[in-house]
Amino acid sequence: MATDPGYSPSELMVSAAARELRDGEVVFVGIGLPNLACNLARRLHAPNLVLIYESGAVGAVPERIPVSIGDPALVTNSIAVASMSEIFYNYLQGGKIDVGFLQGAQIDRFGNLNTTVIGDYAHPKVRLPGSGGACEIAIHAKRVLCIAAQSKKSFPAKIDFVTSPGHLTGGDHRQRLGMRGAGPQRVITDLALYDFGTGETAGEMRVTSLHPGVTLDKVRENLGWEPRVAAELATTSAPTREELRLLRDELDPGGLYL
Amino acid sequence: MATDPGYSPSELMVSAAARELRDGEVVFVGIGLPNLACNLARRLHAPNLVLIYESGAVGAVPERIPVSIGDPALVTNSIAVASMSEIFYNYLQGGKIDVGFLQGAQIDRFGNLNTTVIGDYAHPKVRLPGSGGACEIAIHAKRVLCIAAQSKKSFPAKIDFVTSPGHLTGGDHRQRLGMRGAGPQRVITDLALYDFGTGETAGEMRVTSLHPGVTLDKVRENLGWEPRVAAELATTSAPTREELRLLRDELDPGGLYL
Amino acid sequence: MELFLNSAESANVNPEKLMPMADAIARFVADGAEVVIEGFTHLISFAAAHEIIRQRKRDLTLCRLTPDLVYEQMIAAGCASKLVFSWAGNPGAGPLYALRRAVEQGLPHPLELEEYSHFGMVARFQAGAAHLPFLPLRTFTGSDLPRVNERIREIACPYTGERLATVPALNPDVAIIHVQRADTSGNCQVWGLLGVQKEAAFAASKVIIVAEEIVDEAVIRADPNRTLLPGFIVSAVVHEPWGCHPSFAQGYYDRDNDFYVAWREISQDAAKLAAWLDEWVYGVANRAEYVRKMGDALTRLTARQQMSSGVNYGY
Amino acid sequence: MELFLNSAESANVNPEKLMPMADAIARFVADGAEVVIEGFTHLISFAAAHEIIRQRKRDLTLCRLTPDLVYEQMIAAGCASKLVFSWAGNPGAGPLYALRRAVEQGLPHPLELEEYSHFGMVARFQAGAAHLPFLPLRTFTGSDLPRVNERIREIACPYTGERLATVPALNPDVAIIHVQRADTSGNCQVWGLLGVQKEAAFAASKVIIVAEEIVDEAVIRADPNRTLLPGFIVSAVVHEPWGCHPSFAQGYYDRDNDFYVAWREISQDAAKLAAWLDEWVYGVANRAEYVRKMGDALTRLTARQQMSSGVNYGY
Repeated sequence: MATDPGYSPSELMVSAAARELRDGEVVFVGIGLPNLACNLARRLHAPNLVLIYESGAVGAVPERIPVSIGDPALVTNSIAVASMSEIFYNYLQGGKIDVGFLQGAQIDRFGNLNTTVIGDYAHPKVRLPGSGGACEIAIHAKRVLCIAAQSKKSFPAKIDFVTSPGHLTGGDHRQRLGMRGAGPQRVITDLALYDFGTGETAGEMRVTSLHPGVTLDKVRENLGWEPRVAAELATTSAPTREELRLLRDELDPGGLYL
Repeated sequence: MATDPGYSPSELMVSAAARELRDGEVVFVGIGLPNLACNLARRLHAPNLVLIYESGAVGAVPERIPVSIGDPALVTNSIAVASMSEIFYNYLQGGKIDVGFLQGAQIDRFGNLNTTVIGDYAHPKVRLPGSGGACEIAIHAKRVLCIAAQSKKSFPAKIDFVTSPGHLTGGDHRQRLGMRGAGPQRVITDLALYDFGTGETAGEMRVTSLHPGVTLDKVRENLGWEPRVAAELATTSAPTREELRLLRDELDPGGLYL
Repeated sequence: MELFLNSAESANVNPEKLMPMADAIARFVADGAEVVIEGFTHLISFAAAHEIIRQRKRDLTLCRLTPDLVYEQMIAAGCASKLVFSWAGNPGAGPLYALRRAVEQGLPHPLELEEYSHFGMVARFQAGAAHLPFLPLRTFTGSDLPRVNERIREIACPYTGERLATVPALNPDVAIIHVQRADTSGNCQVWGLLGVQKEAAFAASKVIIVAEEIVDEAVIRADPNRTLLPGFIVSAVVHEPWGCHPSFAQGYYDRDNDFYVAWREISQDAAKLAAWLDEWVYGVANRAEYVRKMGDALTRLTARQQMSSGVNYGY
Repeated sequence: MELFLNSAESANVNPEKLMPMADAIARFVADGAEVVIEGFTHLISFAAAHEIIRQRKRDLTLCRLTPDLVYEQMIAAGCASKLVFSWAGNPGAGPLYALRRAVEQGLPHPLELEEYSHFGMVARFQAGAAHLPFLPLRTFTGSDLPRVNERIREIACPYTGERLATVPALNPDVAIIHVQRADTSGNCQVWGLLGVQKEAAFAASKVIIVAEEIVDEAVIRADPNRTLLPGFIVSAVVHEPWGCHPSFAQGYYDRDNDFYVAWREISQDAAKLAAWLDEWVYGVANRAEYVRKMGDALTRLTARQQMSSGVNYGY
């Protein structure tokens, strides 16, 4: 990352996340980068994307960038407002959500996420916010996308607490526990893209694409374990001019998240 | 019942039922005589009576006599519309209903009600409508009032099917099964009023009042068992002139139920 | 176990949801299917029921709290082999005689019954909507219903130890829901009595929405708190004004009580009922023709205006 | 077992429900009580929280999905000994530092935590509302949460045998619910985000309704499908315009995001937080005074108009 590529790591992450979304899908989305990714996809290749927020807004079309998951702009002109009981029982557990976005203070090689504590639960070094809806999103969304800036600290060999299950110990561990959702399918960091492998190493993060200018060594330096690497390693496409224009001029003109 | 008393048995039953209701109570009510009793009470001593119909209308103030439990007139100008899930889980099971009205094709001495079949369940002589909400009203309403025209057939020694539990085998049988509602407290027939006794015979129907002109023998002739009788037997007050005026001129001018 | 890796066929990119009733029934109601036409006294899709009769669907399992005239007509027409229900009467007007003939005499052919209370049926739909295999509830205690329905069971509370009744989830193949208004994606709104329609729709594999009015999506978005269902769980949208008669649609037309009362005599006599089906169901091509045949009843039943006020969704 | 023979004290014949916040808190929030102030980002009664702080209530068990600034202020003021929750952050603006000081360092005194996920909390309220001792739900599988909270348990489905998680009912002593409008009996209406307020209110022994506007009963009756709660489950009605600031009330005023962002710095420093409480809570007699102190913010936050249309309730 010697020369300025003309976009920020966040812009690249948002662009990469947006490309994971297919038109017509129903996405359970929080604020920040996932929200930007969904609204970017909606302006481009996925005009029929349905955005659902855990606060109850269904089919939200926010006129301004939402600063909270319960921003009033998510309600105005939305398709429906659901109670939180409906959101969790009928929409999420009912199997109506195609994609869930998750972030975490810690993520391990199986995509398990910690948003609860750093250190011991009873005597935490840092008390984090907790699950919110993350645990059930991780279980029920048909697939999960993770977005996180990469570092040895945030991608350790072992996380301090499993708030939200990824692939647990890998393989078909999720299915054996009866989970319908397929779990994490992609991790999008500021350095690389990952999938969760196939065959014997299924359920474990695997580098599939390096961002422009990023080396595999750089990825290794910012990971708490030796990563699996896809046979054919791609280079992540940079954000297009149109993507950058939408992000900067329309979706986050104040640069709140980018 | 030699001379015309100036009112019909139904009018007397409605008037007697209305007097059982206290101002401010929340009543789970069906159509027909219970509906008339509630609306009569609301015009007289209980202006704050809250009428709830299993269809979901809460605080209904029907402008016309409802011909179905889901009459649109129950919704217009009501306080709230609740989904049926809310009605049964939150209102009824949640313990918010003071009084429930029940009727039955058969009722036994303990106030158990049959609205399911005459004869064997698998090969019924007569297939009746079934429970509807009656079973849970019988269990959860803080107290239950029963209205029924009396005959040996409708008040048999043993009913063919217990759809809705009254006092089961009497005594504290309900409480032993964990029911919070106190069960049937009054039976109002076209001949007499009953309570459910006290002490050793608690939970069993007891004649407390004979309607004007009705003898105890007449009551016995229309009952499938030898009834218990209160020490001080009263005579039921006839409907007042004002009650009759309201019933005939305002509440059921077409004589649909009276 | 179904695994959800591909969420390909999302219902909300299908531009072809708006279709005639005949197409919706042909596509989404198969012989032998478990079918729900819900609506508690309000918003009952008689239009769908009549089309099912016309298409001579067979061996259906019909689920509904109150079979009402709508299922009685389907049973009399020979569409059903099983009924799952909680109260089977002609509301306010007596018994359902044709249903009784099926149960008591096996005419036109035997009808299996699976019987709950209203609360039991509500909990079954709610469990189905939530993809739970069961829900606990406090009812049936002391009743004979569990004796004749082995699907009513018990569970011990893991906290208090007390025993609660349970009912199993109901997940029908198709739910048919009539609404006051919908857009062409199936986003739909309802007011007045709500019944169990939301739960029934979420519980079903396919949802057919039948609407008094088809409106622009902007009408839905102007009042999102009125929305019953989002379009992405809806498979077909049918425009069918007066589609609930003799049931009612708040703000559109009143319940036709005269019809419910008259039905008593019709249903008492199998021949009369057959003649009625011949005239009003088989004898018309579709709902529009039925409505034209209603004639003066339309005027008698049309709702008077009592509009609510708007609320402010601004911020 | 409580037996329900006398239903004497029906809340809906009490003509004295309308009262100042100070009276409602004094009467219905006791030291040591289990208290719920709900509202998911929307309609959070900061007015009630501040009055609880002013009345120096102690040893409260505070239950809420998202403690948010509202509980952080109460915790910092020393009102709480226990927190039951599912997500503790400053939404969109970082951690809750004062809450962290209580958990990590026991300041101002130790705070016991009982922790669920959002779904878990929602199910707890729903079970409480329905007078069920528990509800089953599909979550927590593979998570460490059940390891640190023994109230998260399991049950076997009586139909399929599969194991489901359970949470116990939550039945708080009092629920405080802010609404857009209520009548003096407590019949109240809400639009925009609904959160878990209905369930929390039905689950509670006492319900305090705080309203932006007190309206005539006729306003409620003109649109019964908008009603959140019937008055007969409500014990007190408080009129408190701007009672949710810095949270919002759809159609009345916007979320004060600047405040949430500024709070980050305030909560980082115990002394600054104490000074803030001195000025904005202890330093004002009531909410009206707080609102006067808000000054220009009122103009900045006042909602613009975007009215919905009415629907026809006629028949």
